[in-house]
Amino acid sequence: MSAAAETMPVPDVALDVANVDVAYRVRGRDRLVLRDVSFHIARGESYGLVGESGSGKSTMALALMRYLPRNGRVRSGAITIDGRDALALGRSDLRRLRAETVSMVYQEPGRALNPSIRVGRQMAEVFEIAGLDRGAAMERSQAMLDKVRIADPAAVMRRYPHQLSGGMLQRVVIAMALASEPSLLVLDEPTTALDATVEAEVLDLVAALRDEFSTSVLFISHNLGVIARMCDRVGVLYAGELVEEGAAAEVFAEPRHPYTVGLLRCIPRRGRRKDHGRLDTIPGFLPQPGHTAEGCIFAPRCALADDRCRTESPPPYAVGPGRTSRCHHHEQAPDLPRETPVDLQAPVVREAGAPVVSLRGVSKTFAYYGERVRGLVDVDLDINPGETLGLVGESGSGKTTLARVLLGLTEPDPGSEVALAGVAVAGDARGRTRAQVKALQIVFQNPDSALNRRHSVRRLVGRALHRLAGLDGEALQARLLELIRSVRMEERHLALRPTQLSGGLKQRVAIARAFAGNPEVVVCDEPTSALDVSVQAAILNLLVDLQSREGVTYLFISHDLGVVRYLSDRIAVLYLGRIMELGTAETVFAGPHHPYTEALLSAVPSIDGTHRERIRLEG
Amino acid sequence: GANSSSSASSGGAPGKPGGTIKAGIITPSGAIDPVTVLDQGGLDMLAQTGEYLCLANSKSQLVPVLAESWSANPAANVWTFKIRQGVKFHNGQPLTADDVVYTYKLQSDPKGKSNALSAFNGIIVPSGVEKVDDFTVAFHLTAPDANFPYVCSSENYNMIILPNNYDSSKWEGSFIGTGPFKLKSYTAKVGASFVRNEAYWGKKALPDATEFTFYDAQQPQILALEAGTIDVVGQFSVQGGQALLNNPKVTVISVRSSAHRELSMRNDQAPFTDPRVRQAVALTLARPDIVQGLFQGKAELGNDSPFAPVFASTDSSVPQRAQDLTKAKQLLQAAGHGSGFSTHLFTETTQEMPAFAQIVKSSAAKIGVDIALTIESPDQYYSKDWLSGIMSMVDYGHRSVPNLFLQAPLQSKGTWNAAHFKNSQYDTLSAQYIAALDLQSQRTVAGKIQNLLLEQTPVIYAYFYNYLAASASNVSGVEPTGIGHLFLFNASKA
Amino acid sequence: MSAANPPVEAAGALDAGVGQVRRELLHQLLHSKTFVIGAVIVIFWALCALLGSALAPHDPLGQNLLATNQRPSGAHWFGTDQLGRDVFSRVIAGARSILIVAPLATLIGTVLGTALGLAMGYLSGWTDTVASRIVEAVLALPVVIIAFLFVVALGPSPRTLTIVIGFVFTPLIARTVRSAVLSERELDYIAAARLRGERSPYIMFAEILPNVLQPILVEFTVRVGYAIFAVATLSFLGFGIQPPTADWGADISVNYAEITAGFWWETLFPALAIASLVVAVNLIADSISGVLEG
Amino acid sequence: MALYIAKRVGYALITLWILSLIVFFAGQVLPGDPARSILGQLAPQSAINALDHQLGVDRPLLTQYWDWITGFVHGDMGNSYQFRAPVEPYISAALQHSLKLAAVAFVIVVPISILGGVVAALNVGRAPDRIITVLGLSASTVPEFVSGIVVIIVFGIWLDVLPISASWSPGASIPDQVYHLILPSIPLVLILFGYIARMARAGTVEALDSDYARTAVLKGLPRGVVIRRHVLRNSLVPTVTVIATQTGYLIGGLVIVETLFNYQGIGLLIYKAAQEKDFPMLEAGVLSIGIVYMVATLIADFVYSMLNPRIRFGASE
Ligand SMILES: Nc1ncnc2c1ncn2[C@@H]1O[C@H](COP(=O)(O)OP(=O)(O)OP(=O)(O)O)[C@@H](O)[C@H]1O
Ligand SMILES: Nc1ncnc2c1ncn2[C@@H]1O[C@H](COP(=O)(O)OP(=O)(O)OP(=O)(O)O)[C@@H](O)[C@H]1O
Ligand SMILES: [Mg+2]
Ligand SMILES: [Mg+2]
Repeated sequence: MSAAAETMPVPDVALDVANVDVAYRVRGRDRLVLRDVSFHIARGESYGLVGESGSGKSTMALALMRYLPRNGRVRSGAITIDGRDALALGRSDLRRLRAETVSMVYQEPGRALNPSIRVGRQMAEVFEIAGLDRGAAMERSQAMLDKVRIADPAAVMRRYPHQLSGGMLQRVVIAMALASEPSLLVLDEPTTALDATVEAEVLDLVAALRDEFSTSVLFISHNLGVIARMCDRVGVLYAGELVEEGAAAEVFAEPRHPYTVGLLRCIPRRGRRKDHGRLDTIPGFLPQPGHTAEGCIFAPRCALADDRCRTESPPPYAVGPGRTSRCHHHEQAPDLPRETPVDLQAPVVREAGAPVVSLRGVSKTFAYYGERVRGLVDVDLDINPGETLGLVGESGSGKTTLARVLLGLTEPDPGSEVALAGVAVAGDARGRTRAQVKALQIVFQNPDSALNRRHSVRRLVGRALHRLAGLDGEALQARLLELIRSVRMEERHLALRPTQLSGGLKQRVAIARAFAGNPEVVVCDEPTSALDVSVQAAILNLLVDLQSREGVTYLFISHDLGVVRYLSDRIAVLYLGRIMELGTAETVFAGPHHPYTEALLSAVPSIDGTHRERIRLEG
Repeated sequence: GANSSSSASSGGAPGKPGGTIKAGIITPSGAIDPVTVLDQGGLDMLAQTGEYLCLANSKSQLVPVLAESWSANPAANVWTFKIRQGVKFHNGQPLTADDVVYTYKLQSDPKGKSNALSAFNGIIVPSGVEKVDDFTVAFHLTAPDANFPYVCSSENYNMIILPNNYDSSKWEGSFIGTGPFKLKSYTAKVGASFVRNEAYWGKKALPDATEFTFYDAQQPQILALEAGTIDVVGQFSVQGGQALLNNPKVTVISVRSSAHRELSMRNDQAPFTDPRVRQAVALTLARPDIVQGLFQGKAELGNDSPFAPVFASTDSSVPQRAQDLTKAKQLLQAAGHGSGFSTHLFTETTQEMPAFAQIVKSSAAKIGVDIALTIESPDQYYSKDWLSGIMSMVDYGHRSVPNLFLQAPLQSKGTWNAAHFKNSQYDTLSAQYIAALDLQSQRTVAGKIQNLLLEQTPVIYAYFYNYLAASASNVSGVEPTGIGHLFLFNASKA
Repeated sequence: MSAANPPVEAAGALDAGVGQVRRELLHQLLHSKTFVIGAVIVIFWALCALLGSALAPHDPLGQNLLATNQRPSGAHWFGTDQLGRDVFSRVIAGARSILIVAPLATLIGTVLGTALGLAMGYLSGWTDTVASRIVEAVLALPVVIIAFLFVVALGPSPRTLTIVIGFVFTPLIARTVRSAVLSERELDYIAAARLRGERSPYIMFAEILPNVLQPILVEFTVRVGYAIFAVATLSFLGFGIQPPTADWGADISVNYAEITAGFWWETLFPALAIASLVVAVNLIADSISGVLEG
Repeated sequence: MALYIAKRVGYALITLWILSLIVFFAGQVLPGDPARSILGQLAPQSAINALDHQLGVDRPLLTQYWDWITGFVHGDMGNSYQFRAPVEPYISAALQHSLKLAAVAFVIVVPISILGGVVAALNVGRAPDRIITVLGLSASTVPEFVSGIVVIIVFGIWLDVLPISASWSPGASIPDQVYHLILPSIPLVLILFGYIARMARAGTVEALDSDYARTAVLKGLPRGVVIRRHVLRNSLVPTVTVIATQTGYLIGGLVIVETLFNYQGIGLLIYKAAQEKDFPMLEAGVLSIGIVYMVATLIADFVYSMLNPRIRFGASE
């Protein structure tokens, strides 16, 4: 690298993307998913690309690696990496580019490594390409693993990928990516699949290594907090267009595109709670991929849009030093009118009365390949009528298991006691009375899995009304309509199937179904984590509305502390199947804490850039 | 293919000795035990090393083998056989009357499991077998039988002579006998090989050795012959054997025989209770066409009686039945079935029988008789439909005399009477035929029977087909018999 | 929540409607060359099966013992067989039994296999363990032996063939369905159904079944091809329709021995007919699975 | 791992036991009785009864089953009715034959079809893929009796280069035996080709689309290395299991091929046994096929788990 620098003029940019259009060929037609995208990354700079799911982030990354899927194609534009025209490279040059100049890390570390080759061998390949012999390559690999702070690298090198945890794997992948000391590192959602605490460690690592290797970074994420923490500059991608660009701190502090503005308002931040009023939302939907509307792509969802917006495509207006915004009305953007009124009747917790649900000494042990896995350990928990109990904890801590035990979907170990309104109930839903079954319902994390994709909305909700509310005929139809309206859907949706609905609508159907039998307790198991933030806000608003009207009790599970804090009256922290901490939202967030809670809280990156000092947990 | 009748091969110039002749035959269906063998593969094996008292040759004449001569008393109920002297078993033990007596007592024991019992049934029991002296055996029959020597011939293929007290179930291990070949090796399901018996009492075998390969089907044998893997195909049928008939590099050995198919109609079930109906069906068959179409001419016309042209006793002056659809329709009309009727024919998947059944079906259709066919494996056919089907067709192998054909399938008390034919006149005539001692009186009775059966037509006999074997054209002296033996002792390769 | 409060997500359907999806799939199928070729061949044979002897120039059963084994000629395009029957007419008429038996048998196997697979996959536990062992055991039995036992018990007929093939396919299809159900039963809509107090049969047939129909459909189309193969083979062994009815497998079996005599046409044309039908069915199966899965 | 294998073996044993029940009781549907089939249609009933008694087939079914299965477990497969001799030598000879034919067929078909599948996968959607897919499809759908007769005529008779009968003379050398098995294996190769190639193609396409293949490419590894080291290693492992499931067919399902080439394999042996109502032979034969099939699947499972570290090292994190 340094040798090259002496002989060649030092290119001031590591990556230059100019007016790139990318299309996928679907059923014989080109579907444009990136249009006219331009940005550059300076040497040593870290550039963030944010955008909701489907906006084209990964496509961008793959396009510059020249690894688009078979049906994908860069239609026009130029991509220059380290001074070389990436789109014009021949096969061997391309290989050299990948081997020496760019590296990429992506979302699922578990799948990025070959399951049947030892980790060390896979790492060593990188050095072997660079010309080292096997022994030397292994040595260098070990050194590299050391750099990514893996304890006992020699042992790790002998392992197979499945024997490593997600965080370890992602470190290995990052080590592999940095091994060739590339000038550009592309990270596509590198921490999305990881737990908050692990995510924080990996992010720290990336930041440290970036300094050490002085590599430019393209950091892709849908998580604004992560981008804010990691990036110098940021580009906001909406439906394949780069709508706003600028220094990260500025963009987040003072957005100049209505989309960015709306997006930031959707997020419960700065300790916001439901009694502070509704979250704002963005109306409408992301356009269909490959849309070909005239004018500004955001116009159909924009409160500022006028006729000009609908006919004339906005150019990237310069809105400050190094800042652009593709909005004709970028000046008014910060004053975008609210979509949803703030006023919100906060639900009342009925302080009086016995708990609706109480768990006593609940444990659950799974047998897994002959090993015993402790999902829950001796959990005692009361849920009060009308309250929202937030349940947080890292992945695998037993949140879902707790919910399933409560619902009777997983039978707890003998000796566990689940009581509903003071009456002990059977461990298996089949052994419970109809009233007991009816009283406990759930909204699952993933509506695609929770809704039978072959049934219409009418059937999905109607069947629940029939079974749980005992309704039939006219009465059923009337109540169905009422219910579907109460989740703010319309009659015409009844005939549709889940595949025809957006993620948000699907989750509404699931909510309607959960409320069909007037349940007393609704368990919400990460109901918004599969959704984009703009949709999440609407769902959270809906849940609050329903609660204040129906007086229902929520057990709200989430790993997103902002969301939990927004919604919950009390919070329980689960760690390795045990409840570590239980208290009102304020006390839990204010401390003093159990060390695990502290680690969890400190791990969360925030958009506002106010970090707690990171707490590391050992073991 | 080049044709040779069996006389051509036996009468031809003697071949030169030496060499190995390779033959393909059908796989024996079970253990090679002289007592239980009941199939062609098995009998072929028995006769490679074993010998009979006498041999029914390809012209249905008896030739002395282990018996030098035989004679009957005037009542034809005591037969005396002179045993050949100087014959030795393969283990060196000399042949005596004891061996013959042992063999005959063993095979005629009604409590035993002998396959030969059916032939001995009602003729001889073990106590009737008597050793007169060391080289003379007398058979005291339970009823007179002018054709008894045939029962002692190769015709009754189980009757190879075993050493005294030999356990027949061990035979597969030794193949012990007196014949011109000795066993070299035998592998069940695969094949057997034999070498010349240098101590043979008669003319020594020409080949140094023979090798038999077993085949489960005809087709691979034909392919093997064409490819030169084997020299001889022990038996083949015209069905599937056209390749041999048309191949100039193959000699087809054709032996006239009395093998045939019996197409029975239930005489006791309507509409076949009326002889006119039975005649009508018989009249629909274009027999010369069938002989041509199914056998390429390698068969003789049947005249609806078991008297095959090959039998010396057959009265050839009885007119041959021919296709006559007009008459058939008239007969049906007269019987009250002018518009035809529907019926059912059961038969087995053996050789040309399915094809013949289809011909019967389409011939009968011409007079409005609609026949449904069920064609099943022999096992199923025999265990279910043989004697009960309203129409059923069964196969009969070659015999040198018609006695068997005249009894069980046709006599009122006959055990294989699939036609359920009960006719006292026939019973008397057939008994007379069997008791008749000389050819002339046999022929007289035969004529009567033939006419009676033509009139009654309980069973349709449409053809008697030749026994066919084949050899590569450079191989001569292969001698099959109508019943299925394959003798290779005179064979030689040019 | 009042009417004044408009739905947040105003727009309606994201994806195409069900009808439209079907239309698109059909469109895609009709534009796939392999599907069209396959369909044309199958339709041709289906017409032959339907109309049978009406399409044939000669009576498929009409014998001529004096003109047996004639080479192909103007009068007999495919020659005549050993009973002097017109091979072309027999090939046309022979489509019937195979085109009835193969799909019917596959259907039976699919229906039974689906029911069994659903039960194994959903009920799991002992039901699954025991049924899986039985399925494995049946699969270890040679098909010819199974067929033979059935033929012995029921007699040779197209009905027997249908039962045999249906029987043999049941465990195979059950295995496919089972594995589809296994991944399906982990989905939350099953848990949701249990939380409504639904009974197992409802969950199996009303909830899971519609979701595994796609792999079942693919399996069905692929299996039809195997069924044709199987029907031909078992007819060849004489287990199927009885003579003189024209049937490809049976006709090959009675005539193939004569190939060596140079009478190739009696075997070749029915063989080509079988091959064309199986290949056509496979082309269709291939394009259907391509469209559904790809 | 040990647990995994033990469980597999246990399952296989249970399956075999069920198989034994199925054959034993299904065999009872065969009409007529064994003695009749040994002694022929013409034998007197007294002889039939005597033989039935001697064979023991007049005992209660459960007793017969128990005696048979306990004998089998102790290595005594019983006596053949047809041959009135122990079944064991027949079965083992036929099984050896079948295994030899299967081995030759495998040796030919596995490399060709894997190569075909991989080539097709590397050219997904393009001409080579279409050609291989359609050819494979067509080849595997031609019934054995058609392809068998064609190869016999072409190679055995017209060209006269290969023996058309699979039976070799006693004491033939291994190469000679293989030489005899080439023609009979062709119909099997044709049938298996499409099947295995399809599996190999699907596995390879999946592996090519995987994240780890992408990682390998983006490392800058040459294409050949990516395919050899990263793709094939993972894509061919499932193919191994699939191949094993074909042994049942290859060992027991070749009645037609064995007839055509006059080869004394176990398929033909048991088919004949069924026809002759030779129960002990039928049962022992079917069970032997079952054992071979189970062993093959077990080996495949074992290979699979050896090649798949996820199973080899348990699931411990
Ligand atoms: N191979 C493909 N063929 C057709 N369309 C595709 C293909 N890959 C992606 N798309 C579409 O292109 C659009 C952009 O996809 P991309 O994966 O780049 O989005 P993303 O921003 O990375 O989303 P996510 O946050 O979900 O990862 C989406 O609408 C997607 O459906
Ligand atoms: N059916 C099962 N069999 C074996 N182990 C299980 C099973 N279900 C859960 N576990 C184990 O129990 C533990 C708790 O799982 P659970 O799904 O409750 O975690 P969670 O907190 O919901 O995690 P996440 O945030 O990933 O949803 C995990 O270690 C998991 O592997
Ligand atoms: Mg992405
Ligand atoms: Mg969970």
